Amino acid sequence: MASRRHFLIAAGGLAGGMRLVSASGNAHATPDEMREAVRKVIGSSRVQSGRVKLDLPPLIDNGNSVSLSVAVESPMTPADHVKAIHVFTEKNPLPNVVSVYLGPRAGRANIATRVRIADTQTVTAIAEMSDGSFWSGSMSVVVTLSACLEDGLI
Amino acid sequence: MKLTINGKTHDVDVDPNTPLLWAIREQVGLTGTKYGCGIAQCGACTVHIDGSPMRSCSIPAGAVAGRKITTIEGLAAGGQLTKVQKAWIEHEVPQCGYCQSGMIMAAAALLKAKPRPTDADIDAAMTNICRCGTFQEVRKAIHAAAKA
Amino acid sequence: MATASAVVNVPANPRRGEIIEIKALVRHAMETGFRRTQLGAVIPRDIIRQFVCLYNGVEIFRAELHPSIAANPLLTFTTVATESGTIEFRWTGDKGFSVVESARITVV
Amino acid sequence: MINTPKVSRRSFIVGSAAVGGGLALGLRLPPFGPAVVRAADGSPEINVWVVIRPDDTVVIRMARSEMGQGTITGLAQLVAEELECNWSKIVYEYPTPGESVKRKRAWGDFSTGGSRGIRTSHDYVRKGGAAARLMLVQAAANQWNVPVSECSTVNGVITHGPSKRKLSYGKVAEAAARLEAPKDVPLKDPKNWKVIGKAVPRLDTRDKVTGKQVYGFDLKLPGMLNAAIKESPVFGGKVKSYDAARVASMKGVRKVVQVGDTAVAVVADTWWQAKTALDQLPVVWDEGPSAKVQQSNINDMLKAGLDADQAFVGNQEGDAKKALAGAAKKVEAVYAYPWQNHVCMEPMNATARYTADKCEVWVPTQDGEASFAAVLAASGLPADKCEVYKINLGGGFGRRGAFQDYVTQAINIAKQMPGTPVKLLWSREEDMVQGRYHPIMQCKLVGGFDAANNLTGLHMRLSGQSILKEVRPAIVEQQKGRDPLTFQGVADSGEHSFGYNYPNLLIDHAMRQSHVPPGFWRGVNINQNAVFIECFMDELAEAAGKDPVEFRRQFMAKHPRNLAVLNAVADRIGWTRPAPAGVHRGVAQMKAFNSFVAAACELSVKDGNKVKIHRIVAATDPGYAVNPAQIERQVSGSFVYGLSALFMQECTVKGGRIVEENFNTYNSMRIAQMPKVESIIMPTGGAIWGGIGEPTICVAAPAVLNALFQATGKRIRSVPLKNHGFQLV
Repeated sequence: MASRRHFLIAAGGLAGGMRLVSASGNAHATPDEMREAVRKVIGSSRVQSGRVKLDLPPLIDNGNSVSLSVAVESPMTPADHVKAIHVFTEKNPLPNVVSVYLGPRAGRANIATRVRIADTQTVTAIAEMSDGSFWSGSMSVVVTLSACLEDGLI
Repeated sequence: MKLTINGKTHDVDVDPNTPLLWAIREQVGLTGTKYGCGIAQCGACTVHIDGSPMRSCSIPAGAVAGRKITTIEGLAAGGQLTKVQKAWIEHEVPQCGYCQSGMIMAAAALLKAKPRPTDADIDAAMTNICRCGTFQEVRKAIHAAAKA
Repeated sequence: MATASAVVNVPANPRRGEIIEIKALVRHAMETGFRRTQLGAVIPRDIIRQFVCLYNGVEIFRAELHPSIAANPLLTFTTVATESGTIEFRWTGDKGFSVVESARITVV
Repeated sequence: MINTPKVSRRSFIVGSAAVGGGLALGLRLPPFGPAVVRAADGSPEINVWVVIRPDDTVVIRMARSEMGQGTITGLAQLVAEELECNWSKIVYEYPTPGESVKRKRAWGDFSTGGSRGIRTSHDYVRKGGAAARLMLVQAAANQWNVPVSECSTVNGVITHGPSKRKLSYGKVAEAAARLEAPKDVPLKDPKNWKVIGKAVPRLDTRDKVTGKQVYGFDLKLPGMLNAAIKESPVFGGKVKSYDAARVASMKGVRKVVQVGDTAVAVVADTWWQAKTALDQLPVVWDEGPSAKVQQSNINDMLKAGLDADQAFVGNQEGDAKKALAGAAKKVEAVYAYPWQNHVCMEPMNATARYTADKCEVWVPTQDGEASFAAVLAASGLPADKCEVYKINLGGGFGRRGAFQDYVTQAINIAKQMPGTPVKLLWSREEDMVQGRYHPIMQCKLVGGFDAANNLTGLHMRLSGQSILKEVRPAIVEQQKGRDPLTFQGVADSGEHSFGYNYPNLLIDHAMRQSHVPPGFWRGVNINQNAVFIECFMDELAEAAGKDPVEFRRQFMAKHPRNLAVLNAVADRIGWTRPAPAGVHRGVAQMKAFNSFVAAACELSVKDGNKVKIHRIVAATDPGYAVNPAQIERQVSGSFVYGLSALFMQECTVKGGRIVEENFNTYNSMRIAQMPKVESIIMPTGGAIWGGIGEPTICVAAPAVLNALFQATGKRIRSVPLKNHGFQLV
């Protein structure tokens, strides 16, 4: 299977505000629910790729408890800071994972938690800045099957 | 304690109750002889003691000090493969290979005792467990080695 | 109703202005609402919905949790040590779940 | 011939040559850097699958694991076929999972389970060989300044036809490695294959007959210590306390450590010292509620499931319940299949070295990526600080893929001794009681006949353990609680689809879980399903007064490949001719892992209980037969695995723990019991490639059970046969 790394890019003209494009240039259908969940957060704004570093293990054996961290480049000053960070998944039962709200008192826009990862997929973090802009970072993760599973089961 | 393995005498500092298998593997450092069960059932640890096939996991090292011990590494004298080993390669016997040292040691001893073994001789002498299931090729290879 | 225990980690004596890392963990199964019994019945959702951290009464961090958060939710975040006092942690969730924990902080 | 290279096939690896293409993709590439990726010895990598040394040695990379099944030889054949290299110059190597992650999974899936080593990678590894060949030819053509269309390749030598000039692959490898990969890589028509389909010798035999092959058990690292471990014998139990002081002064003992919540390990200079101390270490367990569970509780729970109202439907045609209600005659039977352990000859093991900056693990694994994932999780280090080195396995059979418990344990121990490599070896006893067992299952089958003795309906109710519910619950949740894998071999579609059509059919599953962890055991759920349905087919045939083979054929019109393998074994065994005096026959067939398999056997019974199997005929249609000699070995070996299970093997629970701890209570077949196995390999091509390692296991037991009925008049409906007094002789 080819790498399934996807890159979030700005999608100016699209009503939904964003789409996912794979590294090979092929459009990859964004699951509708994730698109809708993202739209609820960003409204009609556009999301720009960058400033957000999302980190998870690239390979996951047990998806019950997976370390996830997000670091957003921001001076975290009253004038210029991260207001919120939202994490989404494509293929978990629900697209929303966690939303955190912070401000200049955080000093740094670094958060970490432990999440469930149901399947091989792309995880996306979107940061909402104090100037109203949205930035995102993504990471593709592979849940190893490594078993006598049938193709197409998941 | 002194162990004579493959024609070489080794001084080993080991409790005499240590199974020969573990003295061979961990003191002498020859790992071709395998651990499979520790209770003399599977035969993966088979070595020759004074020419007879024995399950080294269940023999205290202290009991064989001074006896002539041969392991799979000592079978091919001077790097020349034995008839059994050649037959094993020719018939592509091993699958995972883990039990094969013991299997080959048992076969070598059988062929020494009975140069032209019958199927019944093979059945009686070869009591090693192989989970991959190489028995059909083991039998062919033993017959081939007998004819070689 | 639920008996739960929380574990929080706050540096006790940070310097004023230092950015400190806070860890907050609470014991909770985070039942997703998507699992089934072996008979096929849905196991009802029972998760922590919200976590709030207050520094001397002022909210400094808030999180909305969803079923994709692993059992025994752990959140790590930062704040600037501004003054001595109390940092309070509140978890609320389904079925009236509510746990409060606090830690002293002495800024030097 | 060669396409104009456009976009680099490896923009993430190469430097200067590909910068333009890489940037166009939005990938960040170093502006400077080596244009050629090199293997550790400096030889150029033509592509991720092929490295060619100056001496013409061809190194073929393998992501899948060799555990005896011969997959590396088969995979090498696939690459070599397209590469047109010299077979005698081939060696293989395993890329590491860490390297693969760095290179964006350049080698794809590492998983070696589900009989998929070859069948799910044949396309891209052949393309790897073909692309490498095109690049080598291009490099030679460039050197000669001739068109590639005038060049040909045979046995690793490129010849320019008009001038008769020759260059070996090793001479042009450097230049070839600097070329960009062709975009479209045509593959040979199977009818032109020269290496695929041939019984070429295995690549890994010699070291296995001299004792030189290093297994995980044999690994030696400088400064390495050895660990023996004991996990709570009751699954789910925890360590309450242990008295390390009692063994601390024993010879060689370095440290006694707790491993997670559930296990204790002793680390010593040698493993024997560690094990000796561990045996004497007092450990108090908090065994938890499962300590009360007895085998009879489990059996009763499954039995109740046979008549439960609710069950997950796996396969349905018409209305079986209605058909059965209106049947003139009904046949009913209850079957049972036990927990079984894989018992790889080499017990579980892993070696780990941990520092705050690096975690490395050496492990025999069926899935390097799963091992790597376990290292990431257990070490807490990022991927670029972790590595896994794969070692060939002393058997896998499904135990060493989805489950990486021993890797997690080894890291846990190593973390408590930073910098020291620790080799963790399980004793056979630990291996037996900490298994991931073949799921336990009961099955009630009811068949209905009309007044004219035609089968009108069949209900097959499974009751027992789901593997996926425990191992991959996300799949079960997506299926609204159902485990689709439970229906392997009797499913309505897919690679394990059912080989019969009945007027009315219902196959359903009452899921009944236990604290005993289930796992993927070579063949997985086809094993019990084949026993259930294929033995019951014989029961139905008897009730219908028909020959078992003839009876089956009525329902196989839509399954020509199932029918073909069934007919093949029936013909070869001489089904329509009388058997020798005292000899009785049985058959079974199934589709599994996209292959079609059937078996027929001949056996006799002495003294009422001594079963001698004289002959087995086994047919396999895997679509494509890459190495017939290795397929034959997998097929005959399958009968050792399958018949050991049928006659001898059962894991039982007492006080929550597994009773059987070694080969003295959990036996395995010996050579004296081995029947003569004749393989019929009958590949029929097509778009889908089938598996080899697992499918045949499942037909072993039902073929023998059906023959046993013919011999004794007894329907044996539970495994193993030792519980019924039968011995394999």
